[in-house]
Amino acid sequence: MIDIERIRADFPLLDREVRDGKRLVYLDTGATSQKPRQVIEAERHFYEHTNAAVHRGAHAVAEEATEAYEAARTAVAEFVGAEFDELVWAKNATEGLNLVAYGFLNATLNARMGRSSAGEEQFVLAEGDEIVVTELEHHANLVPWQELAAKTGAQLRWIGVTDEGRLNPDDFDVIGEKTRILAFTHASNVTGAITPVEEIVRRAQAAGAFTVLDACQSAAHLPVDLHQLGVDFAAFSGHKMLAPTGIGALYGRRELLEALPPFLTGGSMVELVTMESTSFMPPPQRFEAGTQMVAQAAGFHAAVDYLSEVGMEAFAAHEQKLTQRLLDGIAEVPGVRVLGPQDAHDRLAVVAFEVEGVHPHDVGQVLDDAGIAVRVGHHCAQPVHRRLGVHASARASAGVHTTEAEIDAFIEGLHRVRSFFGAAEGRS
Amino acid sequence: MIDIERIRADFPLLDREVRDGKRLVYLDTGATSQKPRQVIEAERHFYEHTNAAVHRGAHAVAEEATEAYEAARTAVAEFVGAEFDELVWAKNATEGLNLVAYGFLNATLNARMGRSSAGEEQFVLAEGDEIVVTELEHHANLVPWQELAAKTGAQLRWIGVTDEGRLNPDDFDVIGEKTRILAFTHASNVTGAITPVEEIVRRAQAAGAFTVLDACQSAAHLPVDLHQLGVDFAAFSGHKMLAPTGIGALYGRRELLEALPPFLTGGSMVELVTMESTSFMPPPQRFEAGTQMVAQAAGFHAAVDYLSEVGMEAFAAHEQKLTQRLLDGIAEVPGVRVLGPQDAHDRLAVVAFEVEGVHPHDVGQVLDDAGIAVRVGHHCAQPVHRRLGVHASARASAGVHTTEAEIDAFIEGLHRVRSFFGAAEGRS
Amino acid sequence: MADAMEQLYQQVILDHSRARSGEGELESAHGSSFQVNPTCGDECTVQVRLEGGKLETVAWAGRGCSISQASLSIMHEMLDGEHLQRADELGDLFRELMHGRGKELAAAKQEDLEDLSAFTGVAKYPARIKCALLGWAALKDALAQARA
Amino acid sequence: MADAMEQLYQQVILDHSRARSGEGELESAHGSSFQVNPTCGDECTVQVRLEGGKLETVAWAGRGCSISQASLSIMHEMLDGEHLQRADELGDLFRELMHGRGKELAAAKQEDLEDLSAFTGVAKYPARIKCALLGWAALKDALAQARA
Ligand SMILES: Cc1ncc(COP(=O)(O)O)c(C=O)c1O
Ligand SMILES: Cc1ncc(COP(=O)(O)O)c(C=O)c1O
Repeated sequence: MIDIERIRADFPLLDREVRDGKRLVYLDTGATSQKPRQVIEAERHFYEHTNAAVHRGAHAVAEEATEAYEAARTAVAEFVGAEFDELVWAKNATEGLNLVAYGFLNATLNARMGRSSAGEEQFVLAEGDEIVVTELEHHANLVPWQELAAKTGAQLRWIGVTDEGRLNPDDFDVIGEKTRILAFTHASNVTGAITPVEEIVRRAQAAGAFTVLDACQSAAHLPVDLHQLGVDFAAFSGHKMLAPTGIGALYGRRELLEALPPFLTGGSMVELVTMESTSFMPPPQRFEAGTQMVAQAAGFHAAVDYLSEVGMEAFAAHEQKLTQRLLDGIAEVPGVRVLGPQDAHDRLAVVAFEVEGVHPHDVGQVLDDAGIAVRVGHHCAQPVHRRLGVHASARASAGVHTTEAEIDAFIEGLHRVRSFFGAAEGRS
Repeated sequence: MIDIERIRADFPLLDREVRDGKRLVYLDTGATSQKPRQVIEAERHFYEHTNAAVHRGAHAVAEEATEAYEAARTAVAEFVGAEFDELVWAKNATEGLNLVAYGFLNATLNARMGRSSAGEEQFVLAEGDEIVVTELEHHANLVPWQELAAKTGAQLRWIGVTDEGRLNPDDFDVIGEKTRILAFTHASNVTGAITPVEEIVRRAQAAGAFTVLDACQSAAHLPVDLHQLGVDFAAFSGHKMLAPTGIGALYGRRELLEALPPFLTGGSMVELVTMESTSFMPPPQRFEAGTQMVAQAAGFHAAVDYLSEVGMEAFAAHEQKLTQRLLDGIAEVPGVRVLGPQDAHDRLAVVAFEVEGVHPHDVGQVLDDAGIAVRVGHHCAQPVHRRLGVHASARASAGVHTTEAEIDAFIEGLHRVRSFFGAAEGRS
Repeated sequence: MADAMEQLYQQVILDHSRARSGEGELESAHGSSFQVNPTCGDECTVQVRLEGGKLETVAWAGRGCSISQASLSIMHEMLDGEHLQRADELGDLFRELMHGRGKELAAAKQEDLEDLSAFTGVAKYPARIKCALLGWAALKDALAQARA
Repeated sequence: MADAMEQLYQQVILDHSRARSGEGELESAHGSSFQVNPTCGDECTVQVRLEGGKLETVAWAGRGCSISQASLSIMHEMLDGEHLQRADELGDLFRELMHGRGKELAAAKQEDLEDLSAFTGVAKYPARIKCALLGWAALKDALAQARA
């Protein structure tokens, strides 16, 4: 059990009023999380006491900055079940996924130009090779693979989605001999469905394909152990898990990071540089060109400490209760359809829905007028919307500070949406 | 004239003590700047009041976040003499420079695969094309071009450096018909030399080459007007100019950004996405994939407001006095050689030097023991060090809060370095 | 229900969003423009035929929220068969209104907006301005093509 | 001058950094490793020849700060001609010392370090640990090659 009132007291923004004095009900954690004061304070403390260039200076403050930065790496890596040198900082999950895709592209181009480094060949793509994604993906885990395929001549294939909004197991057979990369989400930011990772990893391994996991939603809401999941790469964003904006991470199995060619190049990722050529550092530094988001790493450290103290199991259990209440509540509102599984099993508290006859923008507007913040649009996942027969949806998503009373307020808001637009139509 | 005591009061970290109670003398602004409380406060305020997903939500807080984010873009663009839609956020200058280099790479690959978009052809590189850089470059403005050349078959050429640490005008002739890209720094982070941008841009334009300016050091210390300079692209980092870590910017002329293919792909930079293909948004959004460093943008806004209030002209004049004092002081210390111009003309308060017979690490250590923070190493610019006959150096660099007394303390520290290692040698 | 919502969703907007005017496709358009609102994937196509300095026909197709649909529908009612100059002026006026943060324009201008003045409240909601203007961006683009 | 600096730069370190032992190149090495400290571009090459379970010869070349040069010089003095086991053990011991944040090891171990115990203070300065260990990383790598 988590002490929700104590937790809420840690989140300054929840005290806000919106729209002429209405108390904010923040149900948009799926887009970005609010920050506890411990995280805000960690960043402030860094700037006021520890700010200096990392891995570059020998003076006292630079030493402390470097220690704070690397301690953060260790803490975040541990939080997701990885070793510290398997974790590369990125500005967000999107960059992490692009890093992997560009790693394959660069390996392919290096091979063509006869300049491959040891171990790079495993990432070279050729025509006939296949990259498999899913129809459930966020654009961040789809478009980079489309681009990679188009630039290398590889073929993009995908696993479809059931009417319930889950990956369709019948389609797992697209994973086959030709599959070189399998990129898939751990949990959908639209349907909330949690993916059976083990099954997919097993198939990918049998096919000899690399696995790339989008852990954006999962790392923020579930206990995640990447070593246990056995994926090759995984990406997630700090801002979705109580950490500052501007930081995310890419996990890669050590042997793979060691062989993957660099992506961004510049300072702090090189060994010897002449005008003619350059040698690169080992990972994780090889993938961290230029001055990094150091204060944000300190904030990310505070965020995973906070989550660990709450306890990810307890947090997930709390959210599951909220999911159930959300689904039950919505079921009582006529004319509202949930896009995604109808029960809380293997599902996050991320609930997208459509209100019959009312466009999601208008749904969101009337909720907002009551202080209830939900997201409207396609949530950066157009294909799954299209698959489920809509172009956009409204989405309520809960966080560690969400109460049952807030869910009830949201449901009440849904009734109001219906009556507002219904009444105007002369329907009620 | 700037009121230095009032400014110092704004920088909390300057109150720090290091190494058992010594007052910190921070002379490492060239690596990263300290932050005034106005910047720290802007970020905190964002998290406590305005934090939400940008360009994605319709609720009240998301609206405010979007406004704060775009207002920051306008302010930073204006600060460097650009229009708001010519400014793309990046995590640091390094990413900004990579964005341009990968833009050329992607244009080239798209052409090979027959999938160019309108206007992209101007960025296509072929064998025989030349990319010109300089020997003065930071690795961030060298390695991305080495990689681009190696992957496209273009040839890398460069402008050399004089004994004084300035670009050698005799070498400007490498800019010629074959030059497609000319990437150069506005000011060296080693020698402090300021580049005659007009002359170089004139030659590049005559040759029909694109110009890419590394404005990292200049934007932080001089009034910069990119439209007036006439460059095509320019990159700079927030953390060097009082802003938070984790944010930088790329400037591009509007017509060029409109034609440049995307670099990172994912959410928020797309228009229509199907499983098969994707269309992209216009700039600047096209280059901003995924959730951005929003709180850091708010901090960057506060930073340029702060700098504008101090006044960049006044700031630069203050620094020029410090430069003179640094150079004069060093000239009095026997056995110390400055790497760079010996007078304060066309030069920043970034002074690298070597102490005869003492390795820079050891120089830095003894200074640090007295509370004086300088940088030691190659400062991510190995070629210019090699050119000037050393492998590494120590570097003192001033900021808006640096006093003449601090310069004097540093000079005293240099004497101590000499006597410490000299005494141990039995020389003094 | 709060006044704010009634101010935003004026009856004329709700009416037009349901009984939409001018939906359809032209056989042979002089100009045609497709626009997307990337936040929600809402889209519209506006087609125009010109004749002797007039916007002989304007037609549209698309999907979107009540604001965007009503805006397109009113556009059709106000401009179909009108002088091109009126089309240009009205577009500029409407853009001015939408960037006014919810303030009314000068009385004469506000009157000139006719039914479009119902959108005054929309300009208070920055995220919705794009919805209101989507069709007008398409119209502007289609007209530019038709005249080119 | 503060005590801290005298503690860091022990006389034995300063001496070895100037009168360096073991610099040179081997004609036919069994193993050779080149290492760089990316912060400063300092580099060193360590070469080894093995003979009957012994590190018959170890030689090095490179440039760097007093800490890195002294560490290499003392390495040579302590290990040239020694048993391989001693080389492995001393390397591990020295790494243990360097990761101890400036604390001494147990008395027996500290004694076993001989001149290397002068580096105890270096471990208080995280940025310098890499300097002290650079040569030892090269030695480890060169030995691994020689045995492979
Ligand atoms: C001249 C110059 N260029 C580029 C950079 C790279 O900036 P960043 O590390 O913030 O990407 C720096 C700073 O390190 C610099 O001084
Ligand atoms: C499932 C999923 N993947 C990827 C992303 C992209 O994350 P970011 O925008 O932080 O890069 C998100 C969030 O927007 C997400 O929910």
